[in-house]
Amino acid sequence: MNRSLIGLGALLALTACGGGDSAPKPQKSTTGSTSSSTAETTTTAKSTDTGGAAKASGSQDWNDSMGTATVSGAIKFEGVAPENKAITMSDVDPKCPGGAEETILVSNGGLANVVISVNKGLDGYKFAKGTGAVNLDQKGCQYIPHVLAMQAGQTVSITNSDDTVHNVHSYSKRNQAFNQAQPAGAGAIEKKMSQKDKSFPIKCDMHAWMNCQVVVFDHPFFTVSDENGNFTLPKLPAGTYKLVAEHESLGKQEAEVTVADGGTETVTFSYGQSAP
Amino acid sequence: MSGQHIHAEPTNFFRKHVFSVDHKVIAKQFLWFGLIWLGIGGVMAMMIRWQLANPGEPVPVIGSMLFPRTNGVLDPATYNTLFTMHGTIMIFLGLTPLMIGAIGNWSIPLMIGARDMIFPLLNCLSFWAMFLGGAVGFISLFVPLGATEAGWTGYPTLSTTINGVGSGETLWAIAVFLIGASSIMGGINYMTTVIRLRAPGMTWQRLPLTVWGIFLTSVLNVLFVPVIGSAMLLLIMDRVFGTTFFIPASIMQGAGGGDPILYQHLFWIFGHPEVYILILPAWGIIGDLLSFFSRKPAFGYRAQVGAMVAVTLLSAVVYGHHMFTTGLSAMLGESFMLLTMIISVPAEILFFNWLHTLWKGNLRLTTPMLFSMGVIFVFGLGGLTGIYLATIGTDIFLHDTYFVVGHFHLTMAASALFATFAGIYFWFPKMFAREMNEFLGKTHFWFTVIPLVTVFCLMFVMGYAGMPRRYYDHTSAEYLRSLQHLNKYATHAAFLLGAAQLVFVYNFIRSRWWGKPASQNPWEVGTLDWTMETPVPHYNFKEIPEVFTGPHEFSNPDIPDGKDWISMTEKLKA
Amino acid sequence: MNRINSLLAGVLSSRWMKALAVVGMAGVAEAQGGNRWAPFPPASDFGHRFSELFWLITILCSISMVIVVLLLLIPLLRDRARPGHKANYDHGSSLHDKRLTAVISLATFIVLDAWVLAIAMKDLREAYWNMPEVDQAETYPIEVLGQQWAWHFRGPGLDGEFGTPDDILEMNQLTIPKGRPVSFQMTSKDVIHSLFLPEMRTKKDVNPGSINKTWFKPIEAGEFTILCAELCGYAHYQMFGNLTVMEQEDFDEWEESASLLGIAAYDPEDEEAQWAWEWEE
Amino acid sequence: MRSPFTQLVCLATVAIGTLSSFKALNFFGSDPRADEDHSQMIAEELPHARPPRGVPLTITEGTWLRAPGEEWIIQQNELARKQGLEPRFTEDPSAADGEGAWIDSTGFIQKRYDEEEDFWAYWQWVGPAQLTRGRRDFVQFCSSCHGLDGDGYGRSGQWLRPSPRDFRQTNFKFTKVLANLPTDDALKRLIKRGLDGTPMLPWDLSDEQITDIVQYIKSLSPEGMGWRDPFTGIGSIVEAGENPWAGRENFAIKHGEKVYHGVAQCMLCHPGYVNPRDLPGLLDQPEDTVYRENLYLPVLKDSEYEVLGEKVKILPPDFTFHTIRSGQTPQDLYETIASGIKGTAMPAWKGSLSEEDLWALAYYVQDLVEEYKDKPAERRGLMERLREGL
Repeated sequence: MNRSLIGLGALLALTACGGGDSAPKPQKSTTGSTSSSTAETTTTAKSTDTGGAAKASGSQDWNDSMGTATVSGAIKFEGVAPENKAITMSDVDPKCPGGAEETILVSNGGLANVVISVNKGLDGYKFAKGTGAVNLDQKGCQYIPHVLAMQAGQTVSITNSDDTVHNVHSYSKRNQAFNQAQPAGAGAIEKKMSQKDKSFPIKCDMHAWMNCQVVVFDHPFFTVSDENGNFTLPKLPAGTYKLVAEHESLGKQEAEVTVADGGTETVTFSYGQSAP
Repeated sequence: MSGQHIHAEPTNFFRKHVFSVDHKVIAKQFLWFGLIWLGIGGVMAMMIRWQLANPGEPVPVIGSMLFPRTNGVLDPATYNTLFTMHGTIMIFLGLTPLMIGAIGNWSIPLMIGARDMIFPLLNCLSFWAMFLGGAVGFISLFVPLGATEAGWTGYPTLSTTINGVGSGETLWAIAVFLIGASSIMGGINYMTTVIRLRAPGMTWQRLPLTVWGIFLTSVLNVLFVPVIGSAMLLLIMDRVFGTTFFIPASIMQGAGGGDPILYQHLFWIFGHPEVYILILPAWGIIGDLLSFFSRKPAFGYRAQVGAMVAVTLLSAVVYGHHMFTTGLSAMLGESFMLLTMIISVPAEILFFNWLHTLWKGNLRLTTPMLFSMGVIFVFGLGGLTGIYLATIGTDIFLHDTYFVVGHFHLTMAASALFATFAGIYFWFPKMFAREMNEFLGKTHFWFTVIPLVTVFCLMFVMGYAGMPRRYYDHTSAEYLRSLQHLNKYATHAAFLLGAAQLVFVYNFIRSRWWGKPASQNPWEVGTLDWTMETPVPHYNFKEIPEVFTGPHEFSNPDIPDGKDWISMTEKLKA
Repeated sequence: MNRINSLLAGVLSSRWMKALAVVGMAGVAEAQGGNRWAPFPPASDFGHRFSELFWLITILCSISMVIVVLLLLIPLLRDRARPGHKANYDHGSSLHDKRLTAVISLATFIVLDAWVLAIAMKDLREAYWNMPEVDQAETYPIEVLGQQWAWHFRGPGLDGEFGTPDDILEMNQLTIPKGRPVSFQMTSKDVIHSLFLPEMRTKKDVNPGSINKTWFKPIEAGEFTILCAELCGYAHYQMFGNLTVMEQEDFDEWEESASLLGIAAYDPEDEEAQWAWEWEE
Repeated sequence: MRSPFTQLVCLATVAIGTLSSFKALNFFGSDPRADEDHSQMIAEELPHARPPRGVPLTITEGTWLRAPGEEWIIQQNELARKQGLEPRFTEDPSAADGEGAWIDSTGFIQKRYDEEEDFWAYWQWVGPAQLTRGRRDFVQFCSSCHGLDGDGYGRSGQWLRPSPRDFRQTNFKFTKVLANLPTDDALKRLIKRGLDGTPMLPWDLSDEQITDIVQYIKSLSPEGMGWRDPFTGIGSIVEAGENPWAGRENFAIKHGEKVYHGVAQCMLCHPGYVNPRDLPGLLDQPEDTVYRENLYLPVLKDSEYEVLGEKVKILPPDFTFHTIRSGQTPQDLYETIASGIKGTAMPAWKGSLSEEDLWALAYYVQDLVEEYKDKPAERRGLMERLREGL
């Protein structure tokens, strides 16, 4: 108590001396910056913690019936797909069956495991947090699915179908990172992803080859391309959007698309060996 | 000599008491200055001892006042600071001003029959340089990150910015440099004064041993203090200007390329003579006092002087014994071992002569006499244990253990301190025209010598048992925990030793203002300082006296009127 | 000179020296659980020499000190000032006195210093300076890196070479075989440290910027202490380690597993971690 | 030659000259790294090519750092109340310019809104005075290894493995919490205890000093990371509950061996300590299963820790050989196993194994350390027994 008062006193003295605006006032940005540039101390309405105060004026709450347009398309892979390297697992853990790498999966010229999402054009809407759970299974010492896209607020439920132990090592940034062991027969690990998060890996340190990519969006307009490289984004409102396709090793591509109510547009992304 | 002017006594307070050029005033300034620092250093020693006996417990009484952040507990950094500053203060700000500054300033002109030092202004400057050094040292205790923690030896790279970035170490180096400058100024002044201003008839062979001791010390000061001055300058450059005199290439990641061992050479080229800088005046003082109070001439006066000169010369070539474990080559190691052993010859001559001076004397066991005999005892202990440290085989084990601490405390600290006390008790009646209380003085002696010997002999045991010095907490290692009981004993003895000094403080202050007025020559000795009136008049001698006899003509059957002493200005019968 | 030396050696190894050493160590046995007044017994070959030397000096110094104290006490009791008592007027400047001074001082020097010096020189030349040749197969080399506030030791591992993956890296712990000379090359990262092995009766500064060498031959197996004897900053007092001397067969086993673990820990991409230097001849 | 100054200069010159010639004659030994190409190294501008000078020691501005939430505050208060102490935090609606805050001795904690992210989080205000004190203590005590900027690359920290923590990476191995970041108390405990077998010593500093250092260390987090990241989770030390094996330690060790080699399969990274012939039984596998090569050695694992921008690898300890870093009592080992080791391959096991299994593992590891570490004869016996099966 005394110490804090002394600290406050020192602060007041500093402010009084004009030594930079370092007074402890709520600032617009709470990133804890020491920079004194935030001279303005807009006292935000300290009302309640609803978790969803109005973000910007003019935006409206989104509900599913508002979207009628659809964007669909395919991810093409040009050229000869590299062969997926086989992984010998038994010399690390005899309980793992063996398999192959899943980084670049090409079937019928289509590239699987590409995350397609709407990046720009949704400013007018306010989306509720996602609900429910998505499953991430560990089977045959691989993650299923290999790429997981989910909406903020959803829970990822990680299960272990193997007869061996895994550790689920998440490298998430804005959601709580964790590294949890999961022996055979242990219950599912449920982790709520409450914030949007850029693509991050989940790995198993015990089986070094195991990894999967997870992306968390703050809106529902995202999908992962299927094994043939096809995707569909339904229930979009009319508008112009920037579409982003992201592959874990081949990188990002962007495309602009405009859809009208009830309309359907087709977008094709194409990756190749030389792609970034 | 006829050129010694007499100026009118200054009436201005500042000219008279602060920036005075009168050697007597400067001596008193040095005395007070040194005593205050001795007290500060002593309190530091007590805190160190407290920590060693009760590791991690708050220092009683003064702890919470001095270290509020730790609730009175000494943290390791503070502990390092304390023993560093204890060493620095005791050597440079305690013993140096008392022994050389106060006693030197007081006794040289009076004993050789001069009106003042030959360079009075330099004398004044010498004190104020030391005062400034002390002030810088004192300020360094309060800078951010605290004072130096690198030990009084300040070895790089611990003392360069490799370890500490605070300004404490820099200020320490500046302080040592300033004190060094003061010592050089004093040294030049003393040397010149002794050479140029001796009264007629005061030949070199009639010079009291005190003056000889201080003269030889001055020679060492002038020769070797510049070396530490240069070491300190280089250290300051390394710290402030980014040079790398003492920082090797490997820890500079290729840049630079100095050598930390270079500093050790520089330091000990000064550091070993420094031991003799402190001990030579002590030897001189007790050489005189033993004679004065045995009522017997100093036995082998010329041998004593010769031994002191020999020590002065040899002191320059033995410094390597401080560095036996730093990786000296076999050739250097053996050479330094041999030279160090040789330095014991003059020491043995001195011992023989002192003891022979006492033999069949008429011992007046006054306080100065007790302290002088105490010097023989403690220096005997300290000197003999030096043999262990001069021998490489045993030094390898004992180096940087408490054995070394015990050894150098007995030699350069306790011996010099005892001689200083002897000197203070001896000259006090002349300085302040009042007598010190003899009973309190003797109490002070016995309560000092017994705990002191206990403390430092226990340190020999600790060192022999393998306890390294400069450890904050000896209970941290299993190996040392079984030695902790020795620390407890030593601390009890040290507190007793500390308490005994309060007797001195009381005696000193009471006698200074309320003591019995002193007669002109209470000790009945014949040197020039005692044959003049008390208090000493302005410019000492109205007429420069002429000397006819030596300083130690006690119990000479040729003394005219049946006394056992004769003034140096009087002539013997026949 | 040889005859004197052998005479000295005879005296040193005589029974009374041994007996004294035993008395000196007596404190140790009692100290196992509690307080001690003496060091633990030496465990290296020259440690015994130095211990004996210590006791020789102690005897000589004790005799000298007793003489000094007697010469202080006798006048103190006999020659105190009292009415009618007169001091002996003697300047000690006669030829006889001068000779006496010279003879006694030189005699003291010879008995006290020269004797010790002779034995010390002999010990040094026969043992301490006599550093084992590195290419000698039985020498076990160790590289020491001191830092604030830890000791790093690097053994060469199974291949006997430094700077290879199988080097044995230990921190604050040194494991060496018994009965073989152990050769050290030491340097420091930051400030001066001093490797102090009290039971081995050896100590050597560890300087930044240069390599210091030392050696000893452990003749007892067991657990011993490593301390730092040069002020190295804040936690100087916590810079200690453990020295384990193993019987050769235990050591072989230990060296093998340590080497294998060294290989397991070796990361070729992490160049920074490989601080070994070429062993200097 | 008359003035003392001239004398001083001359003598110093002579002394330095003499010693330089000593140096030239190589009296002092040689420099181990002097052979390397210096100019090359300087050109690379290594991080500490020059000794630090003019290091700032004063911090003039306070900062907001992430703090645990209200739940934790209430819990702390209850804890204090249980111990009969004053509640640690008091709620003061008028503090912080009338915005309301929880106040304790280290400052105050306030719930604050991030408009851009639409996010509420708890933040603690740390004032410049405290940061300055912490900065000074940090420079004095910690910087020789952790660097003057807390980059984990001080002079004594180089070449050191495990490397000293880089506080800008805001990752801590042995804080024994489940969340990303530890509470102040967890960090303080770590500093006071030290890490065994490393130069991270148990620090004999006062509580107040350590508090200040902790606040300063937290403030080293870069923008958007660690204590400056609103989304970071802050957790308390994993509490070791009731010991289910009290009085049955021998059974615990036996059971621990089963868990270690069975359900938890610790020997995927750590060494195995049973004969490979016994392994299939423990793992419920066919007799002829072949296990990994070098089953009796640990496997080098990737970590999240970086030194000079390069990821370093970490070897899981062999309990019969290496020193356990953070305590060897079953209690300590339980905490370490349950919470995992942040930034390394060691996961948290709490919730994945039953409390009984966790404690049994702790007892088993402790037994391994006690029985074999620094006991050459015993360890040799163990290794011989293990190799028989190969």
